[in-house]
Amino acid sequence: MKIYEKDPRISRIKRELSDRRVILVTGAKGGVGKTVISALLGLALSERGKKVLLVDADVTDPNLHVIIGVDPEKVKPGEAKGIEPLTLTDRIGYIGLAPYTMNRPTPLRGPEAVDAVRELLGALDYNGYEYIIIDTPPGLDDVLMDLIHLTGDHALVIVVSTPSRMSQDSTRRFMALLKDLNVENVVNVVNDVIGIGRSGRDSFNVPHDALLEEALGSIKRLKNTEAYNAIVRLAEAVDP
Amino acid sequence: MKIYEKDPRISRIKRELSDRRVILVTGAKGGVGKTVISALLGLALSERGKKVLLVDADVTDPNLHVIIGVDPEKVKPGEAKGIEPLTLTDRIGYIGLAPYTMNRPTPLRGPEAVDAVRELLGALDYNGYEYIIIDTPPGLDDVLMDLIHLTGDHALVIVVSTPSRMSQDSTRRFMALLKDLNVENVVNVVNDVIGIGRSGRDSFNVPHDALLEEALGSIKRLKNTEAYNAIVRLAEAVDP
Amino acid sequence: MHEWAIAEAISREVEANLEKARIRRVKVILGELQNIDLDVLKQYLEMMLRDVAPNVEIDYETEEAVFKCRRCGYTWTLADSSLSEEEREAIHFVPEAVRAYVKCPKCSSPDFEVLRGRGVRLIFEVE
Amino acid sequence: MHEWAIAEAISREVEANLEKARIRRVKVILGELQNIDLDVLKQYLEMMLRDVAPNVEIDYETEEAVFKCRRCGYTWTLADSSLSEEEREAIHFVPEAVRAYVKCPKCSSPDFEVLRGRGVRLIFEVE
Ligand SMILES: Nc1ncnc2c1ncn2[C@@H]1O[C@H](COP(=O)(O)OP(=O)(O)O)[C@@H](O)[C@H]1O
Ligand SMILES: Nc1ncnc2c1ncn2[C@@H]1O[C@H](COP(=O)(O)OP(=O)(O)O)[C@@H](O)[C@H]1O
Ligand SMILES: [Mg+2]
Ligand SMILES: [Mg+2]
Ligand SMILES: [Mg+2]
Ligand SMILES: [Mg+2]
Ligand code: NI
Ligand code: NI
Ligand SMILES: [Zn+2]
Ligand SMILES: [Zn+2]
Repeated sequence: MKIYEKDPRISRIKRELSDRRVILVTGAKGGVGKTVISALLGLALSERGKKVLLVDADVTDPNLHVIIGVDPEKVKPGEAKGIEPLTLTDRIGYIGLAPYTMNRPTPLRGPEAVDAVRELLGALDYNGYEYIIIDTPPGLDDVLMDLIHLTGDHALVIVVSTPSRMSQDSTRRFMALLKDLNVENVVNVVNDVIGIGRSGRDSFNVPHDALLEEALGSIKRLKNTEAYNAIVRLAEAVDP
Repeated sequence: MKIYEKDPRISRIKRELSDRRVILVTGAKGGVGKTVISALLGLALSERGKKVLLVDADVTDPNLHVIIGVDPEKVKPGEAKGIEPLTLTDRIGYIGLAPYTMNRPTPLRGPEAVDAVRELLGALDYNGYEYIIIDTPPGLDDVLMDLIHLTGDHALVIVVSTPSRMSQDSTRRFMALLKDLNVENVVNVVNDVIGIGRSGRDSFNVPHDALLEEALGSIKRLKNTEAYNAIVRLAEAVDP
Repeated sequence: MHEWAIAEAISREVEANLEKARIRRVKVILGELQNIDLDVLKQYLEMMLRDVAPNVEIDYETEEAVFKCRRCGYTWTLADSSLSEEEREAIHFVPEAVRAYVKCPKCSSPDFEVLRGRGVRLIFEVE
Repeated sequence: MHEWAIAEAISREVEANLEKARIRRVKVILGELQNIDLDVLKQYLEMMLRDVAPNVEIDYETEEAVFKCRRCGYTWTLADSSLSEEEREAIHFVPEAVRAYVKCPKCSSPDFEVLRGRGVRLIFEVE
């Protein structure tokens, strides 16, 4: 007789996610625009008629909701056959930790952050979503490693960077890591957050957009930005 | 009879750090300029005649060395009465994980990152350093929490943000957390990485500096930037 | 209540393990923070496992939540913390949300361990 | 070698615990990754503890390094990994650097646990 413990969330997460297109939006550094790009890519894919779920996996500093105009202190998450994503439009859903913490500070150590993300993905009602876009924490951390173990064999991994030397140095290491982890489906996005003016060769480029800040919080205004236009081209490549 | 395990690094770290001025450079988000500000503040304090040690505690994505022009693949760390910091000038030392990993990708789970930082601080030769400036990983994580537990009762905690709503929303939660942790010695720095043009009221402001990128890697050039000039004023407040 | 998804997750995990070993018994441990309706869960799970794993015995056990402060070392329970209905509801979705509402009663730190009683754990007994 | 700082750290920890309890024995466990020169450490530590803790017995024990892959579950040892002098040297400073040089022999993942043999651990036996 043998006794061992198992996490009941893994099998369900793997099964549900292997049936859908999963996009991990990652980056070696913070502040490179991972969250902005997650949101804009979700909008662009929904405009192409796809049903998209935005997952905020940056559980210790969730802010995807700021971009899409969700006030986590006001929404009340539902549940029926599972945790129900908030529906922004009939083709965009959102799920994250912020609605459950009422946007209060929530320090989580690495293994605890992994637990929180597994809980969201493990108990979710995936009903009808074709694209699952997961916005990840900055850099290499427990949550990112866990998400790669769970989905890295089929997910598209978007690696966001800026043209700065600081970011490019980090990105070189990050790309080498993805290779060690046998992640093959990788797209580089160079996003000029700082306004350096350089762009990358083998990558999608997103220009510096001085009007983005004013558009945050409104899906309508976001769709009129230059940054969105650049991401529309990324969406075309992702969803041909 | 009772048996228990103890980490031999804690007592030494606490004792050595309580004798010196410790500055934790933190931020709720990545990409807000924590690392740039750590380096520039170190330069500014050394110009005031102080002996300063720069500690890169962002162990999964170390890049402080990029700013100060250290090539981690070329330096050979020394040891005698402890791990010897690299000396950049006779008043600036540097220590981090990058020289020991030869700048290769090094994924560390949260508790392992804590171990790496405790090892650096626990076995260090602190000889003569008056200021210990610790550059931390983005946001809330295991390393930051551990550093706050180790030094939060006496360290100066610099909280870096940008004027963006994304950053200010995160910073509000972060400040509330520091309060819960009884950290009292806090300074806010609003750094306009993106070029939004707004500045904060009760904070030090660092303007957007289009020439900073070109100055990275050279201490001499860094000292000619506008960003450095702003940090010189911060150094005056920190070291009156 | 989202017991259906939790039951499905457990059933999928039992199924996945059945492919590898002969399972005699599965102990389902339900942490207090997740506040699962045991009767509802039982009903769904029995229904789901009836065909998949008819010979596996399922036991249920509840586990009290116990916290330990990482700052000062103090240990306390959920019963020592007064939470509103709304807060309990939020925590039952994602137990980690507890750190937004509960703080160490001694030193106010939200950096604490959940020693026991978080969420669902499965203990397999195989031949 | 930085045995001096490590000895000082151990001695400070023994001192701090002496204030709280009567320590009978301290077991110093030396992980293989840290590659400490036992004789040098002993010499420093005995010197430091002579006045501070004359009645505390110190035992030394070395611990082999064992790794377990978080991706595929494979388990292996440091002896299975071929490292250059320079790499061993880097790891002896900060054992976590091992992830820059060692990868899972089965699946190449650098995301693995160090099950045993990391660095210095102290086991106190008090009355
Ligand atoms: N192309 C861009 N032009 C101007 N500002 C941008 C651009 N992309 C992102 N930003 C801004 O940069 C900051 C960081 O973006 P964010 O998505 O939060 O990054 P991350 O998720 O990688 O930390 C935000 O204030 C955001 O509004
Ligand atoms: N005041 C500024 N003006 C222009 N660029 C800046 C400024 N401060 C920082 N940067 C740039 O912003 C990026 C992020 O800075 P960094 O120090 O790496 O942030 P963090 O350490 O918080 O992740 C880097 O490319 C850096 O060169
Ligand atoms: Mg983000
Ligand atoms: Mg991190
Ligand atoms: Mg940094
Ligand atoms: Mg983090
Ligand atoms: Ni429920
Ligand atoms: Ni040594
Ligand atoms: Zn406490
Ligand atoms: Zn492996």
